[in-house]
Amino acid sequence: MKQHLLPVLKNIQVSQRYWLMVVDRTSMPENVDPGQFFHLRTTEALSPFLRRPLSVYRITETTLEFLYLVKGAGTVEMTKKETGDTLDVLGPLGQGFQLGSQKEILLTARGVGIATLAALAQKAVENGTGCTAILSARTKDDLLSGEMLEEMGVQVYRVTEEQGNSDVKAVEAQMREIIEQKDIDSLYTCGSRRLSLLNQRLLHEYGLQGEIALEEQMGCAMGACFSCVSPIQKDGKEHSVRVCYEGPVFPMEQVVIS
Amino acid sequence: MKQHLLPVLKNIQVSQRYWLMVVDRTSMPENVDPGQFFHLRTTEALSPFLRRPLSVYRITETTLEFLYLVKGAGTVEMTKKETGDTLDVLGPLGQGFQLGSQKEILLTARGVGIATLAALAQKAVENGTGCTAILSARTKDDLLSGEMLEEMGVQVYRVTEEQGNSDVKAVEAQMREIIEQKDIDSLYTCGSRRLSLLNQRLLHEYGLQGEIALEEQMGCAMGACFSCVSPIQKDGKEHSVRVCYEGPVFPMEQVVIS
Amino acid sequence: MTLDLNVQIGTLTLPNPVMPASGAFGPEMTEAVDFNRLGALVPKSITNLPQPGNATPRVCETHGGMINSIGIQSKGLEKYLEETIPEYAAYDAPLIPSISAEDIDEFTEMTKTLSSHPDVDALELNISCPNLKADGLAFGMDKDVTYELLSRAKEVSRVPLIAKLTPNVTSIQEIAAAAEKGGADALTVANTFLAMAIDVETREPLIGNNMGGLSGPAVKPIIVRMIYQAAQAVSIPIIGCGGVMNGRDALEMMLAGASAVQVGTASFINPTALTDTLDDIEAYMIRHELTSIQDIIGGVKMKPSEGGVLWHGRSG
Amino acid sequence: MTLDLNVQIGTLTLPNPVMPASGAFGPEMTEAVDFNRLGALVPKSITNLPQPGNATPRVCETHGGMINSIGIQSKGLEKYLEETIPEYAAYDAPLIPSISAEDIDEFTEMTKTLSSHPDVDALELNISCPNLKADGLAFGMDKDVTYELLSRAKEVSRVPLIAKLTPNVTSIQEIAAAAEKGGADALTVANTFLAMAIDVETREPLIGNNMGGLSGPAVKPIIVRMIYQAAQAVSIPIIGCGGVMNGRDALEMMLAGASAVQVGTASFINPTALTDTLDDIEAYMIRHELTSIQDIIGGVKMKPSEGGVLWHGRSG
Ligand SMILES: Cc1cc2nc3c(=O)[nH]c(=O)nc-3n(C[C@H](O)[C@H](O)[C@H](O)COP(=O)(O)OP(=O)(O)OC[C@H]3O[C@@H](n4cnc5c(N)ncnc54)[C@H](O)[C@@H]3O)c2cc1C
Ligand SMILES: Cc1cc2nc3c(=O)[nH]c(=O)nc-3n(C[C@H](O)[C@H](O)[C@H](O)COP(=O)(O)OP(=O)(O)OC[C@H]3O[C@@H](n4cnc5c(N)ncnc54)[C@H](O)[C@@H]3O)c2cc1C
Ligand SMILES: Cc1cc2nc3c(=O)[nH]c(=O)nc-3n(C[C@H](O)[C@H](O)[C@H](O)COP(=O)(O)O)c2cc1C
Ligand SMILES: Cc1cc2nc3c(=O)[nH]c(=O)nc-3n(C[C@H](O)[C@H](O)[C@H](O)COP(=O)(O)O)c2cc1C
Ligand code: FES
Ligand code: FES
Repeated sequence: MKQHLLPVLKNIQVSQRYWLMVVDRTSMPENVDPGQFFHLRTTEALSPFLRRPLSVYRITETTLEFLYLVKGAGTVEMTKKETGDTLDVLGPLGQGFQLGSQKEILLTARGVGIATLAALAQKAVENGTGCTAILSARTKDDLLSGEMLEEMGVQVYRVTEEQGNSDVKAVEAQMREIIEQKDIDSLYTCGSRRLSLLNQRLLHEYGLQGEIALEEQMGCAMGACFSCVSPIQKDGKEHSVRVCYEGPVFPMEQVVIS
Repeated sequence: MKQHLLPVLKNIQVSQRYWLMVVDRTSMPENVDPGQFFHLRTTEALSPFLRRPLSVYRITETTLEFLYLVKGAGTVEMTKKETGDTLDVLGPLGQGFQLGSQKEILLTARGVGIATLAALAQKAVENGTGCTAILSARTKDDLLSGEMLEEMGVQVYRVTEEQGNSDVKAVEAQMREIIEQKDIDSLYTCGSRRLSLLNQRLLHEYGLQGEIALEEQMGCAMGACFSCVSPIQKDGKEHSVRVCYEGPVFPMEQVVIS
Repeated sequence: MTLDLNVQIGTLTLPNPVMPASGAFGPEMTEAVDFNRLGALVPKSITNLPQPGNATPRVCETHGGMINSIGIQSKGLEKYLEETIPEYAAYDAPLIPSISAEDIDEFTEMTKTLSSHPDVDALELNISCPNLKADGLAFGMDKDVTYELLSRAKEVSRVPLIAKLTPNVTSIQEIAAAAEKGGADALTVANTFLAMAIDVETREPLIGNNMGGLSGPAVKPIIVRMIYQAAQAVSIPIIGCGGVMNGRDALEMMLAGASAVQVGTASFINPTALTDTLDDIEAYMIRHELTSIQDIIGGVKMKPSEGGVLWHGRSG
Repeated sequence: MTLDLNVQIGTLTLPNPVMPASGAFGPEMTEAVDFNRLGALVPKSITNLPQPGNATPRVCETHGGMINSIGIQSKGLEKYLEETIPEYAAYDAPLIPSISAEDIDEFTEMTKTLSSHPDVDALELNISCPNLKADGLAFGMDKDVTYELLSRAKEVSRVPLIAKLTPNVTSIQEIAAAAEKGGADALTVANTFLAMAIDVETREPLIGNNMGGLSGPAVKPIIVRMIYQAAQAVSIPIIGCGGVMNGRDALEMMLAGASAVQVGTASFINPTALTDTLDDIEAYMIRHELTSIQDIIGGVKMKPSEGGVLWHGRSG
């Protein structure tokens, strides 16, 4: 949970709405786990005022990559960074994914949720874990970054509103087929309430393990301010946890989706 | 009093503390007079919040030049502008210098006051009016821009604290010599309370004409808010005038220096 | 699609909901902005007798705002009637002079004089200025004084009266209700927040008068809250004021309950802020397929909060 | 040059004037900032019984600030005594728990319990929270309630008491004086400004609880004014709070009359804001050849204003 000033190596538009930023992390001693995130200062001026939380999309020994959707003032500021500029990040933050002895995992990512799951896929492939991903988005254009997963060796299925195959029913059929055919043991999802509910349902039905990466509006991202709380079901009781500190990744069965 | 978005052609550091910005004004229909100023938005973010008033330093048919002292947040932001960026200016604003049938004029500028008087010198030279300038500053380095005046044909005297020849007494002796030798008919000054008082004294003593360019903290710079008022002695009474609207240039004998 | 932008202030119909804030607007600005497109013209507050205003510096900037202490520099009511009113009367927009006075009698007198001028369409009473008979406390800080001031002025006024409240109060609802009861036809919420800034190098206040009023986007969230609260407390229209920089800010205030907005400081940054704000509102209405400005006013969808109350007081 | 940074709060001596603001600080931040260098540790306000806090979203950003409505999520006094106090007691800095209660009896009870804990050095009473017995109005909005609350708590307290005032009042001087009279050993000026922000696309408030408290640099000029006013009204030390982002802001508040400052929101932007602020203050003292923090406190050079008064009330 330290602040780092990291040199920007690359900051490019990768599709209509998505950008990719690569920073040099050689000065940063901490390990970074898939599912962890950074709290980024998007501008030196205090406008926008707060930092922005972004998952790490890709981790190498010397670099970190962020895949981000250009949404509002903060991410617009981010697009202005150029090679040689400095990115002020706080992190790595939070608890990442638990990847243990799984053999075959299935990721379901909606939209920019892929940014969070990609790092997990990367690690799974490194561990020799089989990895399949269903990527859902508004348009094909939003799924361009799926190619990176394919290059890694992940089997990628794409569904979009454009094509009309992204509704929950269609995804459910696809998930069932993959779970059964590949003998999936773990599910991971991020980015959609509806896909999270679907994942939870299939998790129970098939008796699988799994995790969900949550998002909440954040203040400090250090566990101090209790802005980012979410309810968790555990030991028969509802607990309030901080997405930035106890999360953002939680056991799938514990997450209470409202 | 219109807003213009002008392309930055050049923005360079000209001495330790001074910068020069050149903008393309071909899209701007208005005439610009020496002594007029522009109200500049230094950043797109609202931090710093207010615009900044800057005199026009040099006027050509296609360009405007600003010479500015890097002082606080606003002028620091200005140094970040690069060729190809846009400068948001409101102007030209206020009343400039009255240059009529004068034959020999003497300018006394303190510090960045040279920025305001340089445009006047330029016009005087164009009109065939003889022009002499005493430039006063902390260090020689701050007077580098005096060379432009010399190139135009202005006779330039330099005094600095560094050299120990910038106190009012020394400048007074120098002014008297120039006024007498060159048969000066008008005095112009900007940038120093003490030099303004000296100029006023010599104006009365020698029965000369003259003008002073004032500076005041500004809000609107359009004459609407009455932030920038200054007292003026006229017809035996004190009036309150707006530096941005009735000024920034005022008849030397009218200015009340506190 | 034709848009109905009309706003009613008592018997006066404004052609649209965007007008300048008093003191941040002057006839000189006609070069920068088209006065004929404004919902109303609100000149700088006028005092009965001429007064010189405060010491300079009169403005300084702060984070996201500015402090001003002009001190109602004024040439007095006589010159105002002779020069200022005719100058503004040349434009299409309704004219709403703003009055600043030193006691209730003076407010009443000035209301009488100004409201009977044929070119005056409504009056704004700047009750945020200090009451010289009450130790300099602003009229609008006390509900009883507010009530009395409005009733007295109402008795003699021939035009709608707008009370411009001060935000420097514990309960804006209470003052709003008192103004309405007194007879105000509308409320402006609000004037500036009393504020101070100090240069740590010289140790001197950055304002000649030591303190002044804070305006600009920094204060907008407090003003939006006050608009909402005032709108719950009264049934007369509210004019939102404080930090409007663009149409989004204006719409936010209107959703909170404002029928119109005033734009002040924004014009210093963006000289066409007034008409840009109006353009933004029109574009929003078209995008959202709204035909009348009434479809926006008070349209905030409050969330049911704990125990069903709209706002559960605990914040931190 | 050795710098004397000590600040006295009743019988307690703080090693330096920089401490966190309650609610914007937690034990988790020890990785980011050196707790042993702080003037004091001020944990999140604690309530007597556990409470869940408000609906999300609990924060949103505004121009130069943020609105929060956490709703004092709390695990209750029992767990606080067991877990929180020991956790903070491990650091050198004095520990100042912040108490939030629903009525005066509860404040008194909690003061009694907490002040007798050996690791508690002073208490901050968050009287900006709503008084459930007074229709949700904050205790600190009423001078009589403030006086009574402080006197009751003072009777039972074994440690210095700091009253944290709300800025949502007409006269901070009046409340400050009431708190002093009641027995407060110091005042924190102030908590957050009640505020609201609305998403104009969805028409919903950006905060789950509809309204919340505004903090950050946007509000600093109002807080500096209140510090100055409160300092004129009382002789107990004042702790400035609201918008401190760096040493310059802290110094501005100290020149206005604060003996110490709290840093809240700034830590969200710059995790080392607390110690950076202290470093800035030290560098300033060295540059200005000041050996004691006392050379700064209240050192503003007010300008004589018209008629010799310090502040001539007219602003606009
Ligand atoms: C743990 C975590 C990891 C994330 N990882 C990624 C990622 O890898 N790539 C990516 O594109 N996005 C990610 N997001 C969402 C991302 O934080 C928001 O899209 C971003 O903050 C939007 O900022 P903005 O200024 O562009 O938009 P605005 O809408 O202008 O932001 C306004 C405010 O809302 C907050 N906000 C907006 N959307 C979200 C959101 N979905 N979650 C939390 N706060 C939000 C912003 O942080 C800001 O405070 C992540 C969010 C969280 C909590
Ligand atoms: C009519 C006019 C013409 C000017 N021409 C020039 C010029 O050609 N070159 C040049 O370098 N400077 C000029 N100045 C001064 C220039 O405006 C200030 O130096 C500049 O605004 C400082 O901004 P800052 O953010 O760097 O400094 P800061 O000190 O951070 O500014 C803080 C605030 O004070 C105001 N301010 C600071 N100094 C002055 C000043 N001397 N006069 C008025 N307001 C001030 C700023 O505008 C801003 O609002 C002129 C001023 C006026 C009024
Ligand atoms: C997220 C958050 C939570 C807060 N919680 C509390 C609290 O529990 N008790 C309290 O007295 N003040 C609380 N505050 C107010 C701060 O202590 C402080 O008064 C306010 O934020 C102004 O200071 P700042 O601008 O430095 O943040 C909270 C502020 C924030 C931003
Ligand atoms: C320079 C200046 C002068 C002002 N003068 C007056 C005034 O004479 N009468 C008045 O009622 N309000 C006056 N105000 C307050 C504004 O009308 C308005 O209430 C305030 O600035 C908040 O709006 P804004 O944030 O849009 O500027 C003045 C404000 C400024 C900035
Ligand atoms: S964002 Fe502050 S606790 Fe999570
Ligand atoms: S700056 Fe507004 S009148 Fe001159």
